[in-house]
Amino acid sequence: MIRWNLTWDKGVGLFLIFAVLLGSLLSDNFANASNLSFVLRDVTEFAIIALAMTFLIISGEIDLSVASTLNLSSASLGFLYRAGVPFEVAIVGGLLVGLACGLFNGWLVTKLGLPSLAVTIATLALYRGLSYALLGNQPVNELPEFWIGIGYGRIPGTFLPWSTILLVVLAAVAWFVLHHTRYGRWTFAIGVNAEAAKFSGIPVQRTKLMLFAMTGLMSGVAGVVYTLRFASASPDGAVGYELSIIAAVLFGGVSIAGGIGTMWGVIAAVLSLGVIRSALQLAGFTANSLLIVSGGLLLISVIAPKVTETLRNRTRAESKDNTKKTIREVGNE
Amino acid sequence: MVLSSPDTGRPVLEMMHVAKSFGGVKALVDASLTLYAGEAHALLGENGAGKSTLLKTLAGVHKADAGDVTLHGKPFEQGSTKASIEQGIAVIYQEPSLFPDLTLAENVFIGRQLTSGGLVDWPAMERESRELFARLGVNLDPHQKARGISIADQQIVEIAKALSTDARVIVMDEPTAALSSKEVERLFSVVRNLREQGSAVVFVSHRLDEVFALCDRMTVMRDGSTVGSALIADTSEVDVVRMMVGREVSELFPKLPPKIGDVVLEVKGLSLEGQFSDISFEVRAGEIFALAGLVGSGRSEVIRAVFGIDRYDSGSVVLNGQPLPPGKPAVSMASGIGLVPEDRRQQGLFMASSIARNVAVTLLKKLSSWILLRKKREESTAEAWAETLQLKFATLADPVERLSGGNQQKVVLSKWLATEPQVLIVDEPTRGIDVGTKAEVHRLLSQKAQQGMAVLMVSSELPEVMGMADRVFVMREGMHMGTLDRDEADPEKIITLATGGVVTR
Amino acid sequence: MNNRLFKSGARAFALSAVVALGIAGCASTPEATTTEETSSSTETTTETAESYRIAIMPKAINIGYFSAWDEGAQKACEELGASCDYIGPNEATGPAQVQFINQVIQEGYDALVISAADQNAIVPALQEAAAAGITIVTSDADVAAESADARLVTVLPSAADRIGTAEVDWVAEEIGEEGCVTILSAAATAANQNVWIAAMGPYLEATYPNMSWCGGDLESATFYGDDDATKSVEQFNAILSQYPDVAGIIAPTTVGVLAAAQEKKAKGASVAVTGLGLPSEMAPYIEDGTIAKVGLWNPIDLGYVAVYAAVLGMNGEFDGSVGSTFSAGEGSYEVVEGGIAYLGDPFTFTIDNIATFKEIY
Amino acid sequence: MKAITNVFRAREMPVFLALVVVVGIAGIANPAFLSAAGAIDILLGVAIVAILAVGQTFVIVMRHIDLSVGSLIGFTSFIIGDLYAQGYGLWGGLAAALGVGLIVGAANGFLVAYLKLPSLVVTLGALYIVRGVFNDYAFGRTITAAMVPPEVAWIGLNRLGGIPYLFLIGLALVIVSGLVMRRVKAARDLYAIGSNPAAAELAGIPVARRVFGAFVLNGAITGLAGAVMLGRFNAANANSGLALELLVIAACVVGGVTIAGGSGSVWGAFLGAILLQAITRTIGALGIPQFWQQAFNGGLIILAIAFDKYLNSRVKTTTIMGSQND
Repeated sequence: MIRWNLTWDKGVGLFLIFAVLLGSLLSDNFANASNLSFVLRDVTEFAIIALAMTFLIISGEIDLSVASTLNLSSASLGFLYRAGVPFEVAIVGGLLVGLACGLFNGWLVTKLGLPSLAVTIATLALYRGLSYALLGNQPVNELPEFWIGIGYGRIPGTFLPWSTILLVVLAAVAWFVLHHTRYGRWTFAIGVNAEAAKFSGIPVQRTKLMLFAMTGLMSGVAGVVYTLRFASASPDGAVGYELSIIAAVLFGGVSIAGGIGTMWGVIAAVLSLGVIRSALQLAGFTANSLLIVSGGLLLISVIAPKVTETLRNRTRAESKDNTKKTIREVGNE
Repeated sequence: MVLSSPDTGRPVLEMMHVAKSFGGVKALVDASLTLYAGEAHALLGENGAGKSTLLKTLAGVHKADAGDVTLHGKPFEQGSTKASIEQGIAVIYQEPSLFPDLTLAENVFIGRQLTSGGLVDWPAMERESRELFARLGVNLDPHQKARGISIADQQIVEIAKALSTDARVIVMDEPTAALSSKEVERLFSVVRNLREQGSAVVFVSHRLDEVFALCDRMTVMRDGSTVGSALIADTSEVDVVRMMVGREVSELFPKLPPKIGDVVLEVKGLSLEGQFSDISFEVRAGEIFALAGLVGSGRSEVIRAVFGIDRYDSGSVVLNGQPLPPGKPAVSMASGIGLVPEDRRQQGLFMASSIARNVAVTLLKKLSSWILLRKKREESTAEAWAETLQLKFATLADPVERLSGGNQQKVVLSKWLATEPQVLIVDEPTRGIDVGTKAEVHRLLSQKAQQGMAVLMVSSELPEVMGMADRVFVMREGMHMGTLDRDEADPEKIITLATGGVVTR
Repeated sequence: MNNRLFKSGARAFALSAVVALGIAGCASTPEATTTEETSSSTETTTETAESYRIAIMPKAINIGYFSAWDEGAQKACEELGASCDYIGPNEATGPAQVQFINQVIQEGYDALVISAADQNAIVPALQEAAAAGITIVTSDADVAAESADARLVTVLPSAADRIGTAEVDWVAEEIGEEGCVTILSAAATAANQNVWIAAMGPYLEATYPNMSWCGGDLESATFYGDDDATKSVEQFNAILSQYPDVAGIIAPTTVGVLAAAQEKKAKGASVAVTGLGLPSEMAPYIEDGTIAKVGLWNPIDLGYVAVYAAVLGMNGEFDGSVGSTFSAGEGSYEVVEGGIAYLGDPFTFTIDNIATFKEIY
Repeated sequence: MKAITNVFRAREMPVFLALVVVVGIAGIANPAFLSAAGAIDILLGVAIVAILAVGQTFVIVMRHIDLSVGSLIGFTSFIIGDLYAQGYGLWGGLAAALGVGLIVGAANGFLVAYLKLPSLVVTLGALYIVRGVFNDYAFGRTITAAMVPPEVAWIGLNRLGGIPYLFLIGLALVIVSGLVMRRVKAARDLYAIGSNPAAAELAGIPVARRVFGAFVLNGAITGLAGAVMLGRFNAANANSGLALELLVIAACVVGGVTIAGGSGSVWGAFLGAILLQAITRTIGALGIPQFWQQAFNGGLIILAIAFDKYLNSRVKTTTIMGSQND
């Protein structure tokens, strides 16, 4: 299982390469700097949230409220700005709101012991509702030119959007924390067996609370990026993103049961989905076919490891050289 | 399927030369087991000897690769749990497999609910299970959900389940592992009853005293093969152990002379409503301090509270004169306490994770430079401990679920010993592990104590308590009943204290 | 099964063959492509119009109204010899549309005719498209007024106040100019609806002394069904339970008016329902008397005129400035303040004419 | 009588009480709410979610989940209208809807039961695929009232003794399913599977077959519920049923069908659906500003889940001191 998991991540990496090649073959408008910048810009919010969601799902929890949190953060930013708060301060306000949303989810899950799936379905409605309560039917536009330039523009002299710098930094931090610090280990341990983690001196509840808070904060960051990119804050933005983000994380090889996953698998998955969307779009496929492709990839991501595992077990059983005289109960001892 | 009359002349069940492999691993090579009606038959062997696989073949979980299995002289249909049940086999697993959300009545009849007119007949099921419980001498409410009932009661429900199927072959896989001695007695009388009614009972246990008290015949397995069968009356414990391990076992409780030092851990007036009240004791460096009592007397709850898994209502836990904050295992760990928990699979290990990760999980801070986790150091540490404890494994990257029970327990021990604790709390340290490993664990604990570590041990095995402990703290229903020194402790005194002087209810 | 998923499959394969033969194609930057194509399109003769590639982008491709809108657009394209592709997202949101605007830029279309799903969110993308030399005409739904310079011109059905006031007149007629009225709108952020509703408020108060907004003001009388059947029905019911004495409901959205009509029929409610509805969808309710009158402009014309504006703009025959005019088919349109060209008054559909119109759109 | 007390024992009672409280508050604040029309409002509104919640209950008690229902019901409601318009009649449409429901349910069930894949991932994939196929099939077309089979439209519009047929369909499904879940052996297996999957295997329960069957059943119910949805709205378009799955799951959760499996009943899910609908309506009736309504709704769902948790945590497990064993 674990050994295969690594292979699946490589599979996603290979798929990314495949998707790029496919795009280049299908359309001569695909493989160029300008399109790459479009793809990067398109996946930024998803990717930022997916980084945090990876931790959360590995720890065995889930957050369906991320899109609503993103939007509430954006709405708060807009609300504050419209109320006359300096834009920079409003950005901080938006981030704090995201953090607060995450903390509230975490509080409900860790302190009240409610299941995260149910809780975050409810806060999905709650945070969305608060966006409406804040902005009513008036989206906020006419944001400062400078900041919109950051949101939509590119780094001078390159094709890279400004937000890519942010994404790269956050992804590097997330990768490092997940795979090279004890906090990452804690996350995995909790996902494999939360009770054993508690008995091993890991602060399970506090870690989970932190992970929810981080997911909220990252949703807030994505909310700010979203606001700048679309030069507006409205109460009905980012609807339905939550399932796409979760799908991307799962496609990246993270197990919904917790305990398994890698950061670069998720990053490759998010990029793959962005690339394949662009490739198919440029090849003239309709938006509807993109849905089918997303769903199909998600299914393949769980079916393929299963099938390979079965095949491998079969070959292992058949191979004659593996007659090492280790006798042990494979069953339940 | 029901045998009309017990026929002791002809075997009920014959399993002949059964073999079974998983992937490339041979779990059963040449296993045979013959059962007669009306006997209690002990199936013995170390962990990994193949007992469970053999029993699971009988239960229909596995299908044998080779060999003959006949039931009442007819071929036995293998490979389906349903078919096994229908053929009159009932298996009571080591870990009771009840459905917590269902009522006890439905648990008894699960998969074979009584029906009238095609619909589930609840009153009938409740009535019949009430009768079964009465027959087993317990007062359980069939209406009650199974969630939260004690392990002993779960065991009884499993037996009721077996009785309700009119099973002629009843397999009990270590049924006593989690039972107090009183409950064991209750179980034994049930088994004797079953035997008299003509059922064949297969009894798996690591406690040889029980085997000799209860069983008529025995079969010993080693390395996937049957070593031999014999009448209990014709053998001795020493013979059995030799057959099981294939060698002489030196000493089961290699207690070293203790070097008792200063008080390390002080528990003062600890209380938790409904669990235990006013528990006070001191544990000294170099001492093995045992908490004895019946299962459910609150011992595990006390040590969970001491370590910080659960909070407590009042009292305090003091380590080296410093009070420990309640409910903070991380702080306890950092201050020098370790806890080897009762339930290895659920609490002790990350079954799907590698051996290395399991060993290192308590050391992550030590293995880090600032926040960077040094993976090389992690591996070398795990390797060193694996060597120290003579762990048997293929590679450190293997998930611990591939290890045998004894080796798994060694992993749990190493992860705590690696923290170099001043106080090591061990809860049922040798439950469900084989004789050989048991002795190793005892030797290890004894050594560590001699080197100055304080050991706080919870054990339901009286021989273990007697053999290891310097002092015995006896509990009953959450209360402290008395403390005995090593030289004044004997089984009778402990049991009297643990049962409050009244044995029967 | 139809083949829409892969509607350009053949083109894709052709392209891939081309690319396989000449890898150089891959490396060409969009700027290069765009320049190439704009240079060819600067010639203003009708023959070269054949080389115009125009993207027709609805709020979402799955909405029936836009199929009719596209029908008109395609008709104009045929007349003008342009090649038009109907592309867009499957959810009517700005961010989803941006992905397709990016595609338009990437593929170097000459023009984009778009119904803005979000008046703000698509503006930066439209500006980028304009910078890449793409002529942009918004139609049906415009971007925010302060971002009007992002497009050449917008083609809208009627002046906002005309649509708003007409709907108030319809409901007034039906309820005998007496009683309180509510609005069942689309999304709270729907720009068109918000403009129309803003026009309704003062007009009703000024024109019909015996009528009022339920709850006392426009805000408490406005409900949002998010252009979703379930939510619209829910909001319809919320109106009835909150204002049991409501006399009329104006639903200035095709989804909302349809849901309201069905729910009115299901409940046997007596409230008058009117608004903007597609005749093909509303016919059964008008025929059985549930609804007396709804109105709508012709979306076919809307798409048709927008494509004309785009092509004429590219030909240099029309610059979108205030006061300039252009003609499309038999009609002639003048650009008014704000860079807007209006189609004309909305049609109304009643029992007398519904049989004819339900066959058209 | 005993059956009825059983049905409302423990698990469903809090939901029922909450419903009474919510309706009571609304009734006091706005007497029109308690009128027949107010009640019918809720009943009519609740039918679709209630029916889907019943199907979802089969799945959730097994500790699984089916996210594909929103896409599926939208698709089948469209198909029924489309096939009717093309001259295949009501039964042709229903057969196709049932067929599509069975196929999707069987595909989900196969992957979950036999390949042992996580249901959340599988059905999330199915959600996208079905919606994509559906949207491509519909592609800008809408099903208008004229394309709805008259029988379906009639069911959506009419009522029996003042109670809408749609609600009666839902109620009938709940009564039958409630009986099945309580009294049919195969359905009891679903609880066992959700309560302790490993033990279910050992107890001889054909786990894979049951899991498969429950997904197929949910698919079939959802497929046929397309007719109910079509009757309700008398129209369908590519967005029909969008995001309905989360509402359905919320109804189950609020109704005490726990995500962890093993407990809950179709009655609970049904009451949960009614409660959610009543909450939505109450918020309107209380005159809470429009833009605050969704926030209140979300907040109340959290309260409902927390309340349920609180009540269940009061069911004490056996304690050591003074327990019957010592």
